[in-house]
Amino acid sequence: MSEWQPRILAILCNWCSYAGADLAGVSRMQYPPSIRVVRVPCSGRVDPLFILKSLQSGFDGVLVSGCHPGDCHYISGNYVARRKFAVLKPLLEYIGLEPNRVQFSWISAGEGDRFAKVVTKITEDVRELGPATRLVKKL
Amino acid sequence: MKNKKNSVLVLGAGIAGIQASLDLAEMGVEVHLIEDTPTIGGRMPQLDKTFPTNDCSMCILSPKMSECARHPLITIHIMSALKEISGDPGNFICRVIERAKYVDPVKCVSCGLCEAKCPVKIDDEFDMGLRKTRAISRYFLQSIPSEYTINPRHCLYLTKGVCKLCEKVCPTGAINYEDKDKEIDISVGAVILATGIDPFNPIGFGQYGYHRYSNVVTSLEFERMLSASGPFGGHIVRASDDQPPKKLAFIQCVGSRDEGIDKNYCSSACCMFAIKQSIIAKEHSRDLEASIFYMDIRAFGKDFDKYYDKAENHYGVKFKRSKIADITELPDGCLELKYTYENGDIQREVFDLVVLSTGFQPRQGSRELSENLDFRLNRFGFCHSDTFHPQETTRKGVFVCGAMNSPKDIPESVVSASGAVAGAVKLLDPGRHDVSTGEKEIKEKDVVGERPRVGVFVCHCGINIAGVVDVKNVAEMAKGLKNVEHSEDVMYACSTDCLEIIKERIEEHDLNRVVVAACTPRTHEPLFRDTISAAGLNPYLFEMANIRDQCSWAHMNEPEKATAKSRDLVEMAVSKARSLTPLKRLPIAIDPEALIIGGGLAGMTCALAIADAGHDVFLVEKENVFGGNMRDIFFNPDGSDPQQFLAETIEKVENHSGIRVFLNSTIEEIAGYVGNFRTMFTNGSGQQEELTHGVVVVATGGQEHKTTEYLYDESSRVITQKEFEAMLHDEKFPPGKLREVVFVQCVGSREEGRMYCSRVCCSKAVKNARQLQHKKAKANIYFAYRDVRTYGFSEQYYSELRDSGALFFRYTPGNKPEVEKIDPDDPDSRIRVTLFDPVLEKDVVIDADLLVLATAIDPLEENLRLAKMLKIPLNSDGLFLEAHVKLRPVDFATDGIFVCGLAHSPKDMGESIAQAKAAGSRALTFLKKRSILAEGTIAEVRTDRCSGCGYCEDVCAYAAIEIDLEEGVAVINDALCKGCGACVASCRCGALDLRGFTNEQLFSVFDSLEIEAVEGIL
Amino acid sequence: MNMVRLDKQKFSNFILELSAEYTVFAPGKVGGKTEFVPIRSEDEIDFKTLVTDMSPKGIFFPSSEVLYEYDKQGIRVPEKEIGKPIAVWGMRGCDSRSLLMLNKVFGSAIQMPEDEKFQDPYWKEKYDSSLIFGSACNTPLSTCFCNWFGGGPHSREGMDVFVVDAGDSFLMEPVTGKGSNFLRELTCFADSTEKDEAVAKKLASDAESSMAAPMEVTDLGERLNDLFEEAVWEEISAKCINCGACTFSCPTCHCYDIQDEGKGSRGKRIRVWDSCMFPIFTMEASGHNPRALSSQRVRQRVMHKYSYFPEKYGEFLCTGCGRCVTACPVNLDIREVLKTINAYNKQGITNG
Amino acid sequence: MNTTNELRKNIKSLIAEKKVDLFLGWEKGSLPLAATPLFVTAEDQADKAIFDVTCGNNLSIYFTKDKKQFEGRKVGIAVKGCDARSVVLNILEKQIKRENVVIVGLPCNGVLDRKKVLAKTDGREVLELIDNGDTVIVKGNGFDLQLNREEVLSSSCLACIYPDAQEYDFFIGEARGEVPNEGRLKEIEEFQTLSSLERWEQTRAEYEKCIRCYACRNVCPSCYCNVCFVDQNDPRWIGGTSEYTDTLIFHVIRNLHVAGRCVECGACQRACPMDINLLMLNRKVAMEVKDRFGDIAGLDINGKPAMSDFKEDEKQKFIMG
Repeated sequence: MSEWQPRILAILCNWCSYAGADLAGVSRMQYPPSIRVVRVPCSGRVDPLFILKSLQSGFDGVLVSGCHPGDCHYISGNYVARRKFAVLKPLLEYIGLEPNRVQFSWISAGEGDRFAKVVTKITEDVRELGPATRLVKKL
Repeated sequence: MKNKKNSVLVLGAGIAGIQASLDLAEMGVEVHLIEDTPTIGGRMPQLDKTFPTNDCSMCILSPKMSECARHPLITIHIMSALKEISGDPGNFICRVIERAKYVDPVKCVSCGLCEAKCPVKIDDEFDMGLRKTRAISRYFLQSIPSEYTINPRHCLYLTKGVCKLCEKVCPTGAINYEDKDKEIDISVGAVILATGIDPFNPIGFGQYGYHRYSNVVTSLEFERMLSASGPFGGHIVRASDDQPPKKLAFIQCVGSRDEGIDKNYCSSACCMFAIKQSIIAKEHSRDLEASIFYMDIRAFGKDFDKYYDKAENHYGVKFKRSKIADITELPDGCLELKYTYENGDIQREVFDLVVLSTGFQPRQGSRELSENLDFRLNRFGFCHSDTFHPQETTRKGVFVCGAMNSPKDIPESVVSASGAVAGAVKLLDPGRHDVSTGEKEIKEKDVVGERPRVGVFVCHCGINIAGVVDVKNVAEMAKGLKNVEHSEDVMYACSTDCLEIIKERIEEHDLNRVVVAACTPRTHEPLFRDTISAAGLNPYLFEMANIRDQCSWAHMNEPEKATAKSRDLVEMAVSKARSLTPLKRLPIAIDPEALIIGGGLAGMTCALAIADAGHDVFLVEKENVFGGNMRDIFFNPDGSDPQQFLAETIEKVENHSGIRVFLNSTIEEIAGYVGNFRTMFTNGSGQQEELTHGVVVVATGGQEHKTTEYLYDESSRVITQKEFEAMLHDEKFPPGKLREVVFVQCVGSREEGRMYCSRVCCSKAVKNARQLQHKKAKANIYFAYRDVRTYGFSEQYYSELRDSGALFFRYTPGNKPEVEKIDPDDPDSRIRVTLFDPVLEKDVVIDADLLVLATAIDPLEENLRLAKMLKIPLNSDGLFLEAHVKLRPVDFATDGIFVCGLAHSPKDMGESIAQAKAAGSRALTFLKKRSILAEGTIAEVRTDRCSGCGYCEDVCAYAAIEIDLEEGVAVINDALCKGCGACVASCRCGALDLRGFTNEQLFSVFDSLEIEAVEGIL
Repeated sequence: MNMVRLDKQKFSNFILELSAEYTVFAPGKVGGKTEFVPIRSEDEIDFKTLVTDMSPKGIFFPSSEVLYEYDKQGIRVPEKEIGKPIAVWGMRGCDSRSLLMLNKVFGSAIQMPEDEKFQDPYWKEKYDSSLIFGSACNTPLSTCFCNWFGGGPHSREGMDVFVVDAGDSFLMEPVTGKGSNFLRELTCFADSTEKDEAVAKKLASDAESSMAAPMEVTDLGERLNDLFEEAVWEEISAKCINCGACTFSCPTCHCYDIQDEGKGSRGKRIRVWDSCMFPIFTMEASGHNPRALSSQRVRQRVMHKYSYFPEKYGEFLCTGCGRCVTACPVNLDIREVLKTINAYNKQGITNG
Repeated sequence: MNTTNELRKNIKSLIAEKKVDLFLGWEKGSLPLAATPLFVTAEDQADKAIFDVTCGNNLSIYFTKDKKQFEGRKVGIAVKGCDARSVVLNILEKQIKRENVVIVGLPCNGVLDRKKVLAKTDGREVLELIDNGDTVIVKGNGFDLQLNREEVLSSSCLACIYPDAQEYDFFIGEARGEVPNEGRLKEIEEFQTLSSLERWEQTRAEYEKCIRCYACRNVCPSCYCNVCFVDQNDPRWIGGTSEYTDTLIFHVIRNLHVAGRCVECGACQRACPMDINLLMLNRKVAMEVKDRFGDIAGLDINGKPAMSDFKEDEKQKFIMG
């Protein structure tokens, strides 16, 4: 039996992080097959509820990634997003969700390697935590 | 001119020909695209990746190929040749020979049964002979058109009158052995030539042993070896023993920079090509070792030096400046290279595979073509054109683009293609048209209220996906998903035949949603959307799952997990697809005027291109004169006079009825969006003026870097190249004799803070050094350089300079020339320059009368202000960042804004002119339309839910939302909305939603996967 | 069967015996609040609280109840978590009466012909087999107004066994056959004495007399119908913030919403409490809302309790427990509302 | 009492001088522990107005509850410190215009938490309350208790820094100034020292109590969406059950929706029928908003609400490196 493979939802902005994921793929960078990518136009589109919903739905972790500050294709969408995440992240930890289940990153279209690294890191982090239980809704 | 024809013939369907055709067609011009081979695409489909972004070549090209094939104004003539042009510019008759194809393209369904049965095996030209194909075949899998053709030179029936197997197996009776060559006459207003180049053929050439040694290959062969769709499925193996090579050698300048074979020019792209191949090879196998044997690394393009640096320092590619003396084959097939370093050291090293970086040479038959069509070739056999008219041949009305007139990489080819269009369109009269002109109106099926009926197509992408992911399993799984009516696996989802299959399935199964699991929607979504649109579905009823970039390529060694992930991604895509709704794109009217910011060479050229096509131009220049940096350029290597050309250009601009010029003017604010810009600027008399216009061209230029190095501030004898050129022109030399003149290159370039090559300095220094020799015959020239980057035809001037006795000293950033004043107190003191000579391996001291610094080209500081105003990006160097470095080199991601000249990156006059014309053409693709369609994915308000709190208004970067204070609800400007969704996520009330990425759609994705499965794949 | 006496020392035995056959609910503390919770022993019971914060309706009509689950195999009603029937200890007269009212809705639709009567299986399953131990109120609260609607502190309606706390003992009187059957089988009881009965009577009359005089409600329904279009509702509802605290704490409010929760090919259908105070309660698919205004919703609640329900079922849908009075965050007191209606009505008639 | 009298005078003159058409204040209600909102439209009604420890209602809620009611009317409102901040937010969020509202600021000594009083009386019914300033006396059948004010104040008040209205047209009574309330975050800080699992278990236990009556939301002056996200069903944002993940997600999202907007008035907690310690989340969010963006909800009438704003150089350590 091979190692447990967490399933992590990755919400990626179309212009930077999704392109970074494409580049990682095109560059044949190998990273753990843990993430399930959802493409959104901009990290600014990410409602904190998306993250909670995904955790409730059973994903073991959630990664949200957008353009680096200053790089946003939509100028400031990532800044708007950052404020939301800046409140959400400590709040989730506060209520007792494991800190590493939900992570945020900035990955540019040119950073295929960074994408691979970020995915590897969050996968390791989540693997260490084990399968998600706390916010998972039993159906 | 009467009877202007609104059509153009484009000869050659490589990337340049395709780009020219698309630009023309977008302007409403009818295009005949003539191609010699059985497919459009040219060289690009043969490439695996493109530098410096490693984009997959086929991936970025295929949407353009499809667009070309689908465009109603473009007629493609494959296997055809242009025999003769008669008539006058604006009214040509072109005689075209269409060779017999022996397969009726209307009947052929590209099923491939004929190829499977054909007994004649021949070398596959597309795969550089590394694979066999048949006498009846398709040129390559994604060929457009996709129909098969018979090669009459090899077909048994056509040569010997026996066989006819293909006719027997053809299910549609498409084979027609009686097919004949046809001659047709096409009347057009202009002709654009884009026949491209041939790679240098090194058979029997020099000491490299190509074709004698089985493990010596050309770079194009190696490219096919790297390609996942290539003969070895992307596994690099040696021909001799099918073993993966561990050690690779790339030998540069094979067939370039070689006076001995009359190829004293640089092919401009091979250095980057080799660097790319070494990087990709290392990505295939990290422990592979790659060495590049070179004279100079010519990484002179935008972001190229960073790529070079990455290859050397990140990937560990070894760069060996040396000369290859000899190659010998060892019994195990390995190759021993004997090479000499510049200091004379001789080395021997064994490699498993040697790649010859073959240069470009004129296409076979160029001379015949030039005679038939009556245009001149240059001394190397390329089509002749001059610096100031880079896209004009010697025959009026016949233009040239791509590498046909000089070696070029892809973006330069694209630029030149658009530039050629600017010339051609002057001879036509397309007028303005509505966006739907020529497009067949397909009645859209009303799916509202219908139960979702999803069709799923899972792409093999050859072996790109299917080599790792169990594609059939994924397709089978999809059959079990809710609302999935049909699911199948397909070889190449984006190929024309598969697009047809998708359309058929939509019909057959009454599908109202389509999911394609293939590659990235970033490149392929438009293609599939158009396809389902052609089948009567709203294009937004489409969703992609990226199982290639995210599964097969990222998890190559874990096929089961890659398959499991692909299943999930497909399930998620189907979930989203289920709740997709048809979206409408609203028309946006386009103002027919253009604003050009910057009145240098690029700005003026662009202004003329647009104005000559019948559109009003506002040309705004911050200085009180036109000309920009060109006012400081006095010489051109070919002997023409830049100042005369500049004066003529300024005169044309100032007297053009379609150009309004504003000198001494500063842009204050630019509001609006494509087709509807509103610009406030302060005019020459200090008053505010407002202009409305449809497009913006950024041609703000660049500036010479202000250096503090090499005593520049302290000595009158240290000057910049610009100052030196003025000195040469004015002949105001420093007092006393001028014997020892030192040139230092890369001052400020290619180092921390400016990690780019300023591109023009080497050629400029060579040009000025030759001028100096001309004016001061006794002057000794010392040239301190890092790499001499006299690319293209400038190479001949470099070698002339070298031959004339100028001394060249290579330095490294760690060992820069040292300078001191001989008399420290005298500002006019001569300068003592100490150079390290790597050949002699010792210092050389020169007491210089003049030290000429090739200072870098800097972006303007005000770029940032303009970038913010226009909401367009800058790259890390502060240069404007185009939409795509390969295929959209003058566009911004934001519609209606274009860039040219030094604002984009350092370039010489000819290149600025080409790019300016290209920007003009691209602008005309908008201006020639009365209206375009807005995006469908924009935000919308449910006013019953809106409480009017105004957070959306605050977070919108485009001022696309306002609160109507009367009603207390948000109102969205559809044309301004860019669809980012920041407002949507900021709306507590759920009153906002983003079409195409609605809450409902995204929620269903988050909820789509079965929870048990979440326990993990064990 | 007559009244029996249970010494309080034996109460824990009683609970044990009761628990053997029933799942026992009784008032208990949850955080700082009291509500009916499943208990296993005497010490989990809160004997002090007279009116629990939450009414006991949730025992039989939970705030969220899965009606069925589905997957590719089909539809299933979930297994009941509690296998045993329900017994409730300590239910006040107002609450036990409320169950009778709810049973009219869920247990049978009385105006329908017998063969078309709808009976809610989820309610019936729990309620029909239940055993209710009522609890007499010896010291009614200032917010109690059960006496307005025919109830009283020692009312026995809706109980199977009526229980009086007589200090050191509980006096139990069977009300239904089910109640007497149960008492008969238990061993820990003593027969009650005349003295016991006298104590119970005294407690009852003291409790009754401690309550404020009831308001006249006989023609409340008619008066309300007359006032339907009057502006008085705007006055009444002005301070209502439509929070729904009244409906959620009310023992007789029984409106619910049906929600489906699905994921992939699986899911479940759930019944959850809803409130007529919420604007979305009556929101129609078209976007039209017949009760968009707060005043319309407040009116609906009052009309339903004191006009529509009596018209249909012959009694007010209010037991006067007073929970809504204490729960209301803006102190919108239903008694005041009814008094306003009364006053307004009289004025209206005399003037009209 | 002085404050009450002055308030009555003020209301009278505002009505008399037609400076307002309607004044929102408090009057004595039917229960001893809570005043009830008072809508004054005529001078003589002004004498009903009171201001004491029972005036817990944040009256600004009426601005958003039924906007139509206030159209074209000038409204006076009596506000405590927290209420004033709500009014400021209502103005910033375009719910009312500053020129249409007359704010009468009051210094607040805190308001009662009924549950705390009942805990003191051991559940016995309170029939009378006397506000003596530092102490309050509660009386019922057979008891008479003197309680320290702090023992029965709403926990929001115990953590309050701005008891006085900061934005007002008139200020009545003696301002208390900023109250340092050191240790106001003690409860949160202590909670934060627990392990992740301990925090989770406590949180879960707390939110398992929720019956989704939405009283917290409905009394919240910052919750004024026409249809709350939790009630929207096309699509349904979160499950409608009382299962704890559903309830917790509702509360977390609600807290994010009031991030930078919650004035910590405590109305939610006082309204909760299940006695959930709701403020533990609100105050944590307010704390983060203040630490990270330097913003305190409703304090600056010239500012921008925190979540509608951003700065380019904000702390972003939480982003993966």
